[in-house]
Amino acid sequence: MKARVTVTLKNGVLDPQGKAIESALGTLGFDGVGSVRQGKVFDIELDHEDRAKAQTDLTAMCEQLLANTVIENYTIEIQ
Amino acid sequence: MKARVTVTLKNGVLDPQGKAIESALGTLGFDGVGSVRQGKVFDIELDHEDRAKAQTDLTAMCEQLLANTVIENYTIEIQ
Amino acid sequence: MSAPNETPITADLIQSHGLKPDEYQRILDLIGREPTLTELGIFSAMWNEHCSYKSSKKWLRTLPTKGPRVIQGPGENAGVVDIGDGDVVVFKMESHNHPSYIEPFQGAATGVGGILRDVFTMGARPIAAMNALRFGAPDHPKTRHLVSGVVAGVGGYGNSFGVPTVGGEVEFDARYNGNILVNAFAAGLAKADAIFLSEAKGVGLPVVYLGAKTGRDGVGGATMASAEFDESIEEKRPTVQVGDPFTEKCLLEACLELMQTGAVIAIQDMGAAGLTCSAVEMGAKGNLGIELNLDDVPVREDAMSAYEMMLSESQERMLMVLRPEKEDEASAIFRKWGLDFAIVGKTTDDLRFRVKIAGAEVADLPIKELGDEAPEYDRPHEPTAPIPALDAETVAPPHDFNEALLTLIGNANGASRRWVWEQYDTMIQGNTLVRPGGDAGVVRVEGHETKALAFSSDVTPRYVEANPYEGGKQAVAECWRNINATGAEPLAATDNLNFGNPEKPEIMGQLVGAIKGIGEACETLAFPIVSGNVSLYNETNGVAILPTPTIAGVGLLPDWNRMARIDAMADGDALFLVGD
Amino acid sequence: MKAAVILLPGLNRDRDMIAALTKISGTAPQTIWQTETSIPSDIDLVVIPGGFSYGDYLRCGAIAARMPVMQAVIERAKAGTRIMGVCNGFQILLEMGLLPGALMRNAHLNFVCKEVELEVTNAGTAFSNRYEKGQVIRCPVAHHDGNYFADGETLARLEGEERVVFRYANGGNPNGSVNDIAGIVNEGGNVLGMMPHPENLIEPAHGGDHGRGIFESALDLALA
Ligand SMILES: Nc1ncnc2c1ncn2[C@@H]1O[C@H](COP(=O)(O)OP(=O)(O)O)[C@@H](O)[C@H]1O
Repeated sequence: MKARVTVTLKNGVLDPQGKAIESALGTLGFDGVGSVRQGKVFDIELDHEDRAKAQTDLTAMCEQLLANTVIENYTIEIQ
Repeated sequence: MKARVTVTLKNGVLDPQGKAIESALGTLGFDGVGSVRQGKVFDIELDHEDRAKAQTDLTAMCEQLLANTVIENYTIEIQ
Repeated sequence: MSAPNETPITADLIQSHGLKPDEYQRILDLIGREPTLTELGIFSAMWNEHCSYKSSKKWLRTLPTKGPRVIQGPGENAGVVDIGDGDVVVFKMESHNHPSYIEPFQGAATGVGGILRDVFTMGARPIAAMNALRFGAPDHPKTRHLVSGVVAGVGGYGNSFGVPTVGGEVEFDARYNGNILVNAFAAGLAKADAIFLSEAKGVGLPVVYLGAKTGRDGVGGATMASAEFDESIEEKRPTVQVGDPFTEKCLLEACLELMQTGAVIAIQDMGAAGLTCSAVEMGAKGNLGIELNLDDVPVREDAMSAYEMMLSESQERMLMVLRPEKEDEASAIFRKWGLDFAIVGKTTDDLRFRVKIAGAEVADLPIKELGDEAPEYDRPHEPTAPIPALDAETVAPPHDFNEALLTLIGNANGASRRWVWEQYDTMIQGNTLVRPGGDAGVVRVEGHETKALAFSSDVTPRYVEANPYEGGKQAVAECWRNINATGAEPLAATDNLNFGNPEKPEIMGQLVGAIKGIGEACETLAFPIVSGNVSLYNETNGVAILPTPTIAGVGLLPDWNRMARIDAMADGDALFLVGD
Repeated sequence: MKAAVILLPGLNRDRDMIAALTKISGTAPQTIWQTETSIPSDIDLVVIPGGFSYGDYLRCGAIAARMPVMQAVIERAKAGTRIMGVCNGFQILLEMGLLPGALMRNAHLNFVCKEVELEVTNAGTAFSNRYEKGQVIRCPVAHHDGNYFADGETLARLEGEERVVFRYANGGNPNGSVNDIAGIVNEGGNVLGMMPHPENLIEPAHGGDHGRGIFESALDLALA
């Protein structure tokens, strides 16, 4: 079974990388770009087909490791 | 208009981060994790509502800046 | 390329492996039959310019490589020089030019990784690094991207690994527009009686694989490094090698720990065409055969063929011959550092290089010939036509000296390089006495009250182009002076010879001229060359780079308290000009 | 006082830290590998040095913070033992939750290695009592992710409780840290996290010894 975890910065948390990309896009001549925020995705392969277990496990993985919940949110999609 | 660009490593390209996360998950006692690959997401706000222009612009942004097309693939979702 | 081993060997296949028809004939003569695909791959890896030095060997042999302090000259992973009190300095410089042009961050990063491995493979802990970089014109559309990628890659790897970068060069010239140069230097400290070499000893001993898993990275890369670029290169990209400095740091600590246990008989890092070159070298040097069983190689991709495994350039890997009775001790160390390892073969007494996979033998070649009987060329070379000296009288003096001075120091090649070296960790290990920005970087020798080592890297390519012989001499002299200016005694040097296509007599002439000049200067200054690297075919659409023989040297300061430094000047000091 | 240094794969200023503690206190600190589950009871100062533990993969310090030895560090922190994290060590302490906030990528996105000036904004802590309040000291920095961030409320508390110990001085903020923050302590004052590297400025070979005071304070060394 495959899953994708997406981790993004909470609103209000400074994102230096997003900001830098924003201004680089401006330099490259792209207009109309309002704001850019950068996050992470994790494509995780699980070697079982139990969706309920996957949901519980992935939530625990996010809470314990994949996201820093002080500054980040996460979403889980199981395919 | 909002868009999300997801950038992932091409198949076969070594992902040291994914590998380290994989073994950390093992250390934390999660079993059944086959493999982890890490990628990036960019949440981009565009200050217009022209979907066609957005698609063209975002593709160009990916090719020129957001993705390193030598080792990365990208996908674009416009909301 | 997942072709079966029985794939018929066609002229096209031979050519795509960078082998010339006469070279292929030599293979047929050597083994008396048509090679298998895996064997063809092995030959192409061993016999390409990058590994065999077939165009430069004849001339490299003329360089002075010996001296009272030289413990190991060229031929090993790095040179070794005595610095007294039982200590030695181990150093080398190597290029990663082509990969850095294709993927600047990873290309530069893996270049740094490769040279660090060369140094710690010999049992030395790396203590200093330098990087000599050459880019195209500042306003060329690719330059900005290449500069930022390369500098970030050099820093990204070295900073994480934990070695201070103490010097280097950055130069811009339109002649590097299509071929940038990334030359990385590393030096390490070891004890004279604890140097490790690649020569295997003993029959029937385990050949151990250690480090990262093998993927399809850079399959064909060694062949690419010896080919000219053209526009189609953008499509021909092989899978790029990605550096993993974290694994390299673990590999360093594991190797040094392992060496202390007495388990290591021979060790060789896997560089270009990793498994092939490392195994052949260990066997050929030790007059032993090697048998590899690829089923035991740790892999990270499915269905890898023998061909792919033998040519993979995956980084952060080592091959060694270990004492069997120390196996448990060794595996405890590898586990502690989280590294993959496996016994992948054994030494034999039949002087054959055998490769097996899934029960079948896919290669069976004479190991000595593979290593030692690579083609060697005496390529035609044409001396560079002399350029008359510019008559100073014909140059009008500047109308405004202040403005002229500003133009000089504001020029891309004259400006401060602080923006580069502030992205490198220059202080880690706590021994850096002089950071970049002076004549030479200086690092004190840990465990010794007053001793320090000075490092500098130099060459002025336009001098070399104007007159290869004089330019070669000048590069050595400048390096020697920079080291000497700190108060250090210059001990020995390493060279990285970056040139265009040696099949052109005028390019070969530059190479020959520069080597002669370097040789003469090194001889006169008693500054032997103890290691080095050659990078040829740096051409795009027939235009070669400026001839760039980078010289990096090491000097010894007996007492760093008496070192001269560039930033010690004070108001009112008198300035002297010495020399003519 | 007895010091211990925590060791993890990928750390690379561990040797610098061990050398500094040895030179300043006259005795080599004990070293504790990541898989240990307890810290000897006679240890009074636990130091987590700098580097790239686990390659800084995922987030700086994230994987290290979850290794077994860190549970023991948390227990000792609660019991009042002095804990000091430098650079990657600071990042690890944040990931462990022993200090508030986060260290983000430097504002200019590049790794930065240079000497900066630090203002000692609180000279009353266990780690800064050899300095005067307001004193400006030199100190090297070398990091890619040293851009301190905390939400408004947390910042207000840190400032209100005078828990900012070191601040980048004279406009020399090298990474974009909010309020120029370079180092902070926890509520109890026994846990310090700082980005700069005092261990690289302790002797003439380093070009000065402004970093010594931090170790002399933390080790309660008798004043010379
Ligand atoms: N890529 C680099 N990495 C580290 N230091 C560098 C680099 N490029 C230049 N430097 C440093 O900047 C200083 C000036 O460089 P350069 O102009 O080549 O020196 P010089 O001509 O005096 O030998 C030297 O100290 C050199 O080591």
